[in-house]
Amino acid sequence: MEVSRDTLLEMYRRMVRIREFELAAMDLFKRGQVKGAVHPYIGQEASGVGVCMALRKDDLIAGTHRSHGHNIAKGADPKKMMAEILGKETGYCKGRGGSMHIAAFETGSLGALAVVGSGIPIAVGAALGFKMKGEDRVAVPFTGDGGSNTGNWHEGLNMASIWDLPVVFVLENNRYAVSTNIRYSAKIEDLSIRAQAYGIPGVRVDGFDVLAVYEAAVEAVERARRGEGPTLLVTEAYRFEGHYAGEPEVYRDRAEVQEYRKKDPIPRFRKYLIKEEKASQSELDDVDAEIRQEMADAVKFAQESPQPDPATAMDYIYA
Amino acid sequence: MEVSRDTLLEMYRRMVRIREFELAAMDLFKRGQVKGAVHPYIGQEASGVGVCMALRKDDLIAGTHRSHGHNIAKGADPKKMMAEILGKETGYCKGRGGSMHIAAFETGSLGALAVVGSGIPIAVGAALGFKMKGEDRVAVPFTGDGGSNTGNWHEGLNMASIWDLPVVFVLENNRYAVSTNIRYSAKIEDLSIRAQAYGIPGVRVDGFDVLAVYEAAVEAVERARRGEGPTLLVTEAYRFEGHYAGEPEVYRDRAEVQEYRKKDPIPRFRKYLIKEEKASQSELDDVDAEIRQEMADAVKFAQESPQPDPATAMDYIYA
Amino acid sequence: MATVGKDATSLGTTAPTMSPDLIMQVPEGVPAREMSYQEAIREALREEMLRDERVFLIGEDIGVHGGAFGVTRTLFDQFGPERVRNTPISENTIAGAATGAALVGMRPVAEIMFVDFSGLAMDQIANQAAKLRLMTGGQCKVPWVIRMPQGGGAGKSTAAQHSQSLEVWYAHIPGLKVVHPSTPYDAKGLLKAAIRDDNPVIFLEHKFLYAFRGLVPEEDYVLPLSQCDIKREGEDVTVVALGYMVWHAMAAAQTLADEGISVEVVDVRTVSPLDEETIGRSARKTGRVVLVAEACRSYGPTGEWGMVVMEQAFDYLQAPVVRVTGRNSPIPFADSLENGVWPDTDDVVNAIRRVME
Amino acid sequence: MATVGKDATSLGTTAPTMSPDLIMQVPEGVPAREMSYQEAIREALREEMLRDERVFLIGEDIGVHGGAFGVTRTLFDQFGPERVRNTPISENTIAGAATGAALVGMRPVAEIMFVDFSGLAMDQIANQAAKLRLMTGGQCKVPWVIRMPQGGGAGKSTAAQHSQSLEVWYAHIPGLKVVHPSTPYDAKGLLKAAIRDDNPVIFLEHKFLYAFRGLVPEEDYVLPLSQCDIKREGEDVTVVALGYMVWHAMAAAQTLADEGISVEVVDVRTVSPLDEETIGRSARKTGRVVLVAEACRSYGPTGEWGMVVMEQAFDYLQAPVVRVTGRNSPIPFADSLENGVWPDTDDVVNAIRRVME
Ligand SMILES: Cc1ncc(C[n+]2csc(CCOP(=O)(O)OP(=O)(O)O)c2C)c(N)n1
Ligand SMILES: Cc1ncc(C[n+]2csc(CCOP(=O)(O)OP(=O)(O)O)c2C)c(N)n1
Ligand SMILES: [Mg+2]
Ligand SMILES: [Mg+2]
Repeated sequence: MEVSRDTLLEMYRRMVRIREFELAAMDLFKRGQVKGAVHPYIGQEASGVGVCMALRKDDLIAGTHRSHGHNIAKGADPKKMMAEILGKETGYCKGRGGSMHIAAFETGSLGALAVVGSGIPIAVGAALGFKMKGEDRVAVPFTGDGGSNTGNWHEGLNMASIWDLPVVFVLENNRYAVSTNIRYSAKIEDLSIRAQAYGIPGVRVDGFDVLAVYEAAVEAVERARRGEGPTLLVTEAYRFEGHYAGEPEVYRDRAEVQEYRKKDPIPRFRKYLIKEEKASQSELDDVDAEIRQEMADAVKFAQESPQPDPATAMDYIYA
Repeated sequence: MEVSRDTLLEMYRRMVRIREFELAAMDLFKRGQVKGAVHPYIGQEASGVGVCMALRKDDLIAGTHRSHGHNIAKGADPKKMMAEILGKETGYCKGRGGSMHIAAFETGSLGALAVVGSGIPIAVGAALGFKMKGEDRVAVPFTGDGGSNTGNWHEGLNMASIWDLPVVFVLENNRYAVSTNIRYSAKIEDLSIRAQAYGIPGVRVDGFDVLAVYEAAVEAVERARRGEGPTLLVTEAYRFEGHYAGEPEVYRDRAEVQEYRKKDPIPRFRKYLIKEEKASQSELDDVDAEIRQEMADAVKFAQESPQPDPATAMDYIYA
Repeated sequence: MATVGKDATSLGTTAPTMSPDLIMQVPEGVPAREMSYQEAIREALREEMLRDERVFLIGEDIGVHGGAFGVTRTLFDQFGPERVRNTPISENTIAGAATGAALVGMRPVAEIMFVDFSGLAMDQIANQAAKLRLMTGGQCKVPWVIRMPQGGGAGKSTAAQHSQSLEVWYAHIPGLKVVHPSTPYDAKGLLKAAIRDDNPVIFLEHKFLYAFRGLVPEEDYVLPLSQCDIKREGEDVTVVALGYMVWHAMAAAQTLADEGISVEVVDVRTVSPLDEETIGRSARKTGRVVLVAEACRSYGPTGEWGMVVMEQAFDYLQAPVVRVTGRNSPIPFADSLENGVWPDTDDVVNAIRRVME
Repeated sequence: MATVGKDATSLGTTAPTMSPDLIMQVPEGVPAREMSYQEAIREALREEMLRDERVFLIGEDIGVHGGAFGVTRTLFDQFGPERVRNTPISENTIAGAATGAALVGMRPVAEIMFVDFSGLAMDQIANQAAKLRLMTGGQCKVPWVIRMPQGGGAGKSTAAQHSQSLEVWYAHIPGLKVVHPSTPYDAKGLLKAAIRDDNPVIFLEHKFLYAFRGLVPEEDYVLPLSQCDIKREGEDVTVVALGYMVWHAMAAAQTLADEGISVEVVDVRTVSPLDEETIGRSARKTGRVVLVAEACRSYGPTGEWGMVVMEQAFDYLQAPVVRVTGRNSPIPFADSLENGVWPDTDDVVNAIRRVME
């Protein structure tokens, strides 16, 4: 697949943005400035970015507890995201949502839903809405390996399949649901097989390879847009950090983590861009520096922003 | 597979017993003596009997709203069942359950659960209990085609698969869930494919052929008993009556029903028994007569039994 | 006396024994037709679907079959399979899909076949739809209605998993509105309002009331989702009731009128948010209050209503508030046990006599 | 002052600010050790697993990880993967599997990671487990416990889908028992009783209380699942409270003691079936009642308690019952908004002053 240089650079930019955002968030967490939980997406950047770069702005994603990356991949502004995870009025959700619930409707993210699997039915409904309105938009719910064992997942894939809804179900198999390895919680190794239960295509790609993800996503998205129905896209990934920032990770060996860290999607893509002469080392260094600055600005913006006014406590409960 | 004459005759007897029970229940319903709903199993007798004849008495079944047949197939007493559907103290559930909730623990039926799919997790748990206690018993939840679209179904098959639990999941595909054809509510024609999502065997048999069902069930049950895990057994069936007694059936052609009625499992098996010289016409006629008498007795017993004493209204809420 | 309409429920119906004259809501002179509660609901759906093409129906067997109780009958023929959309058996996904469709600008009206099954959809209703607006800081709204039949009485004897009244599960969750009409007039006006409302609305229909008939205006109207409705004015005692229980309250009021006891009947109608004002005002006026609900007693709706009376009218109370409720029991099948499970007119009469002592 | 134990929750913990001396339950002279609420729960599990081999644990990440809050930590090492059984993410099936295992003679103790997720398991809990005994006419019993952490306070700021108090959902369903302890002593004694009970018991643990410490007897003991517990005797006013709110009630009582107001604190402890007697007796004694619960106000537990006071003690009441509750709002993330969402000691003090006027 021919991918333009602009697109490639934007992929790189978003992957680095996710990485830097997560590092900054974890740092704030360590310093006690973020309350609640932070679930870092580090290591999975190629998955979210590969998928979201295949989407239009008016396509919708539905996220999970681990959706900083999905939001950034879809184009969200790190400033408003950082403000949100610090609980500030300037955040996307005016501080009401926090890290686990970042929604950015302006960039097509309809919310991060922290009950595992709960984004699936909602995305299916959004796709149904698109279809009924005659819009060629696509809905993309993200879930993890753990999420694919939930009842929601089955019902949602089935319902989308019978109506040929424009959904791409992205299953990010990072191998763990908290402490539970997918080899324990599912009897099959290749989760894309599950698509067969719904008579839809199941595709499995290397989730460390942003271009592989992108290509698979483009195909699935085009299929959906053509009205041919949903696809299950499994990205084989890994989370480099604990389930949440500060989580002790007693359930896995450091060696396993080290092994996977060698597959880090960012240096890998960087090497590719340079080798294929899509970008020079220094161009990419510039991107990195720019994004680090962006993140410093975001943190500052977030820290300096006010918390919501307690007088507004009863706002936004009813429309 | 070699099946003893006794077993064959018992199969015939139970199939006829189900048929006669349902006819009697529908008749009572028509005469206004049964309140609530009656969901007849007519046409599916070979499925329930083929499965339950493969079970030991101490194996457990979990039923649905349509479980008169499952209970009788597992050996329940028509008297106590008829009393139950008339809401009498002499019924299996002392009149508290009614048609949709007949449980007969003494014959290994742990209850009919009328929320579609809800028997699955319970059967999975029973199987887990068997395994933990080192018992070689098997749990068999029945569901319909409609039930296989529920979240419960997915979660239950997955959980049973990862622990190699002794469960045989029987999916009775009678093609309709109330008015909804399975061709509408699932994209695949062969529902046994769904087993692949859990890495377990999926078997599909002619649900009008009691011996085919029996053979497949014996194999699945033995596998479960050996500790090798669950099987999905799909019996391709049809319900000859409406969803419930008196239901108008606006969603299907009479011609379709007539076509399927030609496959009636009872005359078919009767013919087989006679042709293979397992039983004579007159022996089978005797069975039929005997069971008709049994049913007349059951109706009389039920009608003459007392309703529960209102003073016992608060019994059986807490143990 | 009321007659059972052709739209009696599919699961059989016991003929209603209440006279429709007990509740007259259409003022003299306003053009009106008599119809059943079920017809009124169907008419509301039809009119809203005609008015607004974003409105569509989604649920199990609501298409050609017309739903378990026949409520959507004829709508499939009129609007087709896209707008009267049958689903697989997937309650949580029906609710979630309604939310998703609402988020992108549709106005879904979902049906869960019995409120009893809504336990399967609880997460999407209570954790997602109810909270999305706040969680997103007002970026979105979730304008759906989920219709669910509840209560005993669809031919009765539907036993433990098909007879419950569960309004409290939803009324306890901020972000949801919960409605339960008692008459054809209210059913139509409240359902139309619910469909036009920008919030997720749980619309509970009473199975036994489906065949109840009453007058419904010919012209378009909506009723507020924020008010209790005084179904009968009175001076001596206030009866606060919900759903089918409103009829028992009205029958009791009529019985006692002959004895010179003047009963005010407050139909809660919108369970949540609760119109505490109206309940308080009536309680202050009469000083005596009876609460009637079909749901199980413990932690049921009467607790909240009683506490509201306490907060609003304590100094005016001349007797302790008395409640008349469903028994704290799963619903048994047998008639002999089921009969005592729910309140009837006599129970309300007796309770009124008690507070009048 | 209490110290935060090593078993602080995995999701971070704010140090408790209440002194454990506020609630002393072990009589002088009885051998006892200080431990946290979480340790007490773990000890109850451990002891019951040792006592009865039918007892086993089932839930998400309860194995080597020790559960989201570390409650089951060390149990996996001691009892192994069969009896401390990790599951896939399948709440309804966890609950249903517990029921199935209980039906064949096991004694499952399931964990749902947060009560918020129990909406997914509602059908198995409320429609199956709670009703099976009645539906089968007593042929079976369902002896399980489902443990669910609830409430705000695990490091706070867990926002709308991880902070709720939902006891009412379950307390409204006959057939279930619902327990919510406030101290290590109660947690251990009630959990052991719940495990030995032959009914399905919803055992709610308060996330913020996990790190609270207190004395627990060395010897085996169980507490009844049928009694409210008077945590402090008093003469002037009764405060009925639940879970973490009991601590605020105790702190308020201590504050007001200096002003000469004698406060009786009734810890509801077993939410259902409710011990109406004890609440009634205390209300009749003091004639003034404050109700305190963390759950949302509307259709929350305080409604039921208030109605019980009405029924049991109306003639003794010298002032309207006042309630102090969680705000009718999904729980917001930001501190500035979350702070006001739940009652604190000041709120209880103010309410007591109000009923004393
Ligand atoms: C229904 C539900 N059960 C449990 C949890 C607690 N929980 C939060 S994240 C998580 C693991 C999710 O695993 P997976 O779907 O693989 O996503 P990942 O965390 O790996 O991104 C669990 C069990 C939850 N949020 N929702
Ligand atoms: C969860 C749930 N949703 C809806 C219903 C209403 N209902 C009762 S039976 C039925 C159809 C079941 O179809 P299937 O599983 O194929 O079983 P069959 O009736 O064909 O035996 C439905 C929708 C229910 N009982 N439970
Ligand atoms: Mg994962
Ligand atoms: Mg079927």
